Amino acid sequence: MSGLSLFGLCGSALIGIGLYGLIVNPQPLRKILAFNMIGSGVFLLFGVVARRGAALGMGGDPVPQALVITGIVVAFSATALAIALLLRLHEATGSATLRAPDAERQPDA
Amino acid sequence: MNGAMAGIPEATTAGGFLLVLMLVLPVLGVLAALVLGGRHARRVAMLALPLGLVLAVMLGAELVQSGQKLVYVLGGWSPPLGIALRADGLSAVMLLTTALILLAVAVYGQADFRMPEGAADARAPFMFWTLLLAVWGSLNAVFLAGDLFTLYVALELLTFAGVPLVCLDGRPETLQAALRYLLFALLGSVLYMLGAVLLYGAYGTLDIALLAGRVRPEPAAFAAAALMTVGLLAKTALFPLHLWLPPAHAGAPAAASAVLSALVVKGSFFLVIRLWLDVMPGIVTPVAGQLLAGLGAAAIIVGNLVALRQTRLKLLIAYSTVAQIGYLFLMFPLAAGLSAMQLPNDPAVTGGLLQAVSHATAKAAMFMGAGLIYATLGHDRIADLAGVGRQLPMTLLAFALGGISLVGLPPAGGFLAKWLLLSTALTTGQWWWVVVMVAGGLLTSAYVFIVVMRALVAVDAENTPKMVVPRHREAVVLALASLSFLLGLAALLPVDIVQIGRPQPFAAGLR
Amino acid sequence: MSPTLLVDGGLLAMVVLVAMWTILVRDSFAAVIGYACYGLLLAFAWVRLAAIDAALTEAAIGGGLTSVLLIRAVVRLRATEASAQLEAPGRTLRFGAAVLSIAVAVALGAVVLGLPDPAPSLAPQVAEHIASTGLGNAVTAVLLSFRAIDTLLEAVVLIYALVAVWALTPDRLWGGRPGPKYADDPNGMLAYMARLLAPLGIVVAIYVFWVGADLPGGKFQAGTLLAAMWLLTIMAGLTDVPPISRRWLRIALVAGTVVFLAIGFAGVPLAGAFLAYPEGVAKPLILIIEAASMVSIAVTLGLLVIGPPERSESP
Amino acid sequence: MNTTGLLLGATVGLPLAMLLACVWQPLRERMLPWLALGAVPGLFASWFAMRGELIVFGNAQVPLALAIDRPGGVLLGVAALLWIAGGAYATTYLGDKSSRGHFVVCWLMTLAGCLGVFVAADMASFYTLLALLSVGTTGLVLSEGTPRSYRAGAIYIGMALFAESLILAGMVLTVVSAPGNSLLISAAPAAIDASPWRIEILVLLIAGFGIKAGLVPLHFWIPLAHGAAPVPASALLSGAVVKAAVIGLIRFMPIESAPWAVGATVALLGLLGALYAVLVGITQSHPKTVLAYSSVSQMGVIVAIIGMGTAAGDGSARLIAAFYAANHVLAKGALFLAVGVIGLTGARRLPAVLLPAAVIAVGLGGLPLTGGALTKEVAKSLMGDGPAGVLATLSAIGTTVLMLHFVFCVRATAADDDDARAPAGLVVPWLVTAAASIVVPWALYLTAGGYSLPDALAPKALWAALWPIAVGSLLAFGLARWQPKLPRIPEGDVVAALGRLTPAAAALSAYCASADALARRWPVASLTLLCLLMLLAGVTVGGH
Repeated sequence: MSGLSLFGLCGSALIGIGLYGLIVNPQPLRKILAFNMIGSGVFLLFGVVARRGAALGMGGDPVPQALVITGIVVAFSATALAIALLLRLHEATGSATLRAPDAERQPDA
Repeated sequence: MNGAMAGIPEATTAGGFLLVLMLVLPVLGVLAALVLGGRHARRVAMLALPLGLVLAVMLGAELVQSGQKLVYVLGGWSPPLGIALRADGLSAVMLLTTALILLAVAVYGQADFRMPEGAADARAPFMFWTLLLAVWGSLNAVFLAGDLFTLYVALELLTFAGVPLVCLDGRPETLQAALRYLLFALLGSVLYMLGAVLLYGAYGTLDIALLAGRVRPEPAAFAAAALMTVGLLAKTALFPLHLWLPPAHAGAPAAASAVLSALVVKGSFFLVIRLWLDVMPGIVTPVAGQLLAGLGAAAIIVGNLVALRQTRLKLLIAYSTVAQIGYLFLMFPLAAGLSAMQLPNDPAVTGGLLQAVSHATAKAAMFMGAGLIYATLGHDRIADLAGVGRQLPMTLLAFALGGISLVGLPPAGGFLAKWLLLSTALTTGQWWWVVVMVAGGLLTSAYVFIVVMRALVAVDAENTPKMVVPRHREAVVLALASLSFLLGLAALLPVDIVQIGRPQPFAAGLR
Repeated sequence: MSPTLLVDGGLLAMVVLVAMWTILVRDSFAAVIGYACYGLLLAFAWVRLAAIDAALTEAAIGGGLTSVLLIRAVVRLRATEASAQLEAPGRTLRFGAAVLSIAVAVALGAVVLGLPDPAPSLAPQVAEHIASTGLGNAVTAVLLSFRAIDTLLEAVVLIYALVAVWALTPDRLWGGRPGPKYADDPNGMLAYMARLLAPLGIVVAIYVFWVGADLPGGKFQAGTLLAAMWLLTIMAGLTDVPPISRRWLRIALVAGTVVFLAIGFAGVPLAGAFLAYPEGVAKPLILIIEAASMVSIAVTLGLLVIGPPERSESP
Repeated sequence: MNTTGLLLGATVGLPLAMLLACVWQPLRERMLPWLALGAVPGLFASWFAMRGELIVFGNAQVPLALAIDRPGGVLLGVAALLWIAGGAYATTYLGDKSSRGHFVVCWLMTLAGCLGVFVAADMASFYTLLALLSVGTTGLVLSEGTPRSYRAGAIYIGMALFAESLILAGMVLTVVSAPGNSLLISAAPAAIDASPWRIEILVLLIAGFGIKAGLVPLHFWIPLAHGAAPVPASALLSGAVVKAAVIGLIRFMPIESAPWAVGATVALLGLLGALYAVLVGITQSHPKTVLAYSSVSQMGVIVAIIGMGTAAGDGSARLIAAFYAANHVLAKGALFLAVGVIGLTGARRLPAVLLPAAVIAVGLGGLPLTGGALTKEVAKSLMGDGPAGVLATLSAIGTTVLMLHFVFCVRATAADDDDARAPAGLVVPWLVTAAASIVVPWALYLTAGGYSLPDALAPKALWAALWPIAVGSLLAFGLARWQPKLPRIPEGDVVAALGRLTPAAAALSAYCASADALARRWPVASLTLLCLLMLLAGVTVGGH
């Protein structure tokens, strides 16, 4: 197995780990964190794709590398907005839950 | 141009610069609103939107005249290295619909989002006008971009413009709805992005037209199709991925709800069409189409039944959107069925898009109508709508006309869409979708009937309205509803605009 | 072969382990710290993939700014920690989530391993055309020339995101100053660091920006550094955040995009297409765009981290 | 444009133009006296335009076409007559009630739809006008604004839309089968006949038009709706509006070539329904409800005529059904209008009003020398002497019983004040309709060709018409004594059974609501998303 495959597997694993976190962690903050992890896994895969396209003395295909940079900035913007929203929600309600007041009440809550 | 490129590089067509203008105009509007601030934001929007409508009409005319899709090669770099903007009939129709509805919403929103007297600046008005332009810009990018990564950026733009619209009035429950919306939409876009990565890894391009020629049935394409589709479904809120839609669309201010329900969800839906029909018609299987339409059917039944249970008008309309989104997805197995029979898939595609446009116009009118009702009564409890028929006759008529379009009675756009989809379903032997469409129409008629009846009840003592609604606001709502109601007359047009510049269906399918 | 494989394997194993710990650990503060470490490790991974531009961006934005955001948030949300634990889903759901996540990861891994060989690549085309841009850094050429529209839209993304964040301002504070007022302690440790680091950071940023044309680096990385320095001086109490109603601030936000658009439109008569550069002056034009964008990016990123206004305009 | 085009266009166009004028409130408030005018072009069109000429608007893909054939012309003429009389009647009946704005809008919609379906020659126009008809009718049913009318209106619109969905599906299948996907209705029977989905189309169309015609057991909306509407509206609904279904069946059914079994089934359903409606009708006591059940019964006979024609492959059934229906239009219209007149008439003038009403009523059962006898005479050629003939005779006896029961019921509603007299604005339109219901069938009978006066006056024919009347009368007077002991069947009979479905519907709705709540929980939604992802990937891989 080549080193590059390891990176590919690592990216896939990060996506899986992030997905798990996004589903089971109840706090929105942890979901945001998990979203970032999925995102970085996706970018890592894109990095692998870029590296595989190395040619003509370039260490990798520059197109996906450029897209990764754009992607990271977009993901950061999303994170900033999500956190601002979360903090505002906390400020307004004193809690930070995604659970809808009517539909998701559980008997023990 | 050079030998390394296979085939003839794509060139800018006549009228291509219109695409650039459509893309840039709203962005310029946002920038201008941001710099000028305060009460200028509204002026910028009221200047840009009519101009955009004119541009959209010109674009449509150019398309009809040339009979083929318009292309603009950005920076002179043709794909795969560069990026092209493209507009076929699908794009043109959506661009026009978007400009029209946003203009109507802007006229309607004048009263709700006016700068308070004496204040130089206030948050809600500034934000509303800026976000209106922002939504417009993102949608135009979605309709024009010819590259899957550019489309990813456009989708994110759309999300960032849509989320603050949900919580424009800052109430806690709308903040929560906005957060749910944002997080789920982000999950959707990251899956979409992952699919794009795999496509690039396998085929070395993200250009839609080039990919259509390169994709082969292999694991990377399968995975990409599944990832991108599911990601887009999450953003479109197709049942059962609709967790964010009802609270978000019902909680936002009426003008914002109109934009969200009518247009924002159509952005990601539009990309599903692109993906399934233009990028990978040879990858998605008939069973996958049935699966998608199956979810649509579930959306129609559950959404409509839950809508019937609602006690508040805006929630009812929001659940109606859940159901109507379901209708949009019935086109996929139908188009596939036609292609499998070596027939052109035009009726299914035109029907699906017409459904989208007629829902957009009808739903925008209904949400804005609900806003006027709320303003007049101070509530939107369906049980207490008595007297509305007397106080807001035009609004109620608009609601009824919009409802008729949703039910699918002639001559409404919903009827023509239903006719096309029904005939396709029957030609391709998929009668079960006919049952779903018929049942959905009946359920829809039930809640439209209930609301109209409640509103028609006369009240003995004329209750004083909380706010007197100016006539022109009612007129805008009625105009939009009438448009939806008369959209079926599009069948009388000499050309099927939707189909201009569309790829030949089975040329792609047989590759 | 094996030493590099060993190094890569070790690095990636650490990345995955830190990632798992970050997700699974009960305490959110620990998770955030874990995420910061994860970001740094990932930057190393990017270096190993020969993507220095991406490594710099990941380290600066993914690792740096995101971590600042998360830390600020986790501190404020401390009080909600306990009640949130009660909402944790049941065992069945967790099991289902685990099974499906693993299935997705495994399937994805298989697809990635099965990608075609030789891989398709646009590197040859970039190499062929890069000369006409006058740039040495292929990534910058892609970002500013071949796929300039993506970069333009991405600048718009930042602006939209900031507008969206500002939309969360409580009505009475509209036009006010974002973030809390930081203690003004000119002799404090943070102030000392800020005085020391900020000039250095600015110099480094300008260097990163300048070499970005030909070597790894560019406006994003430089802009991020500038934003970090700005944040540092703010947190040290050396400067205060301007009120968001300030006209100059608004102009600074949009300057990059406006310059980009202006040069893009100038390309229509001069170079035959929107976002095309006239022969020979491509590089200076690109540098102008990058310079303007760097300022806008720095301001936007900084304001995104600070969040919506929390104080009225008077300091 | 020639006269034909002008008249046909005005038949639909004038009511629509008047409707459009109603958008402006001052005009809407003043529209009531002009209602009668709206149907005038239709009346002229039925006289002057019956040449089968096709007037085409629209474009090549969607030709919107108007034309009248003979069955359509007959129905258009009598319907227009009734609409004119009804419009005049409504002017006085509504006076200056505050609901008149609502009423005229719905009236004009119904009018345009009702006359329109008789002249529509393509499916798009036909369906559009049918939908307009349903919406307008719903409005008329609702116009009293009582809980009873809300219930009737809700059930009406539900059934109407359901029927139209079936018709739509049938029409779409027809168009898909037609050569060149022709939308012309004249091409429909051949297209249906040649279609691979022949049986499916026939079932859909017969079910759809059957509901619209009030075919038992899907008739329950008729007594509710016709009972709830104001008198002039009921007259039009029961007289003219339900005939849209008749013209639909006449135009679409491939009578000459459809399978025998289809025709026989339709005929059997129609005749059994006709008898059933009589049996339920005699338990009712509200005169309008009794008349509504009589309409169900008569519509059953008309459908049966088409069914028998189909079974025999005899195309003359089209005109015979139209003739039978035309007689029913005027007779039933006159009877409904009479209900309003009698309610305002005191004991002194009652006989002068009741007697003509009774003649017309019993005429429906086939009283010699009335239109009823003529139609039954004509229909005999199709019904024959077999089981269908027996059932038809039974239904004639039943109708006599039911109509005499109606006369008893309506007599009880006369005004308390002995000197009361109905205003001329009600009496004159009623008298005109009543006179037309006697004269017009004769005119049609004699001008149709193939029938002559001696045929109608032959002793054998008279006797054949008379004895069921005699039997029916005897039974009716017996019934008058027994009536109080009959079980009370609620208005709309089987609708009560429909009510039993309510708990099931509520359960389904609650189930959907909880499914929705569950699906909208974050962990569930995100897990669903992953499941969908894997499923979609699975079916994509599996398909290749």
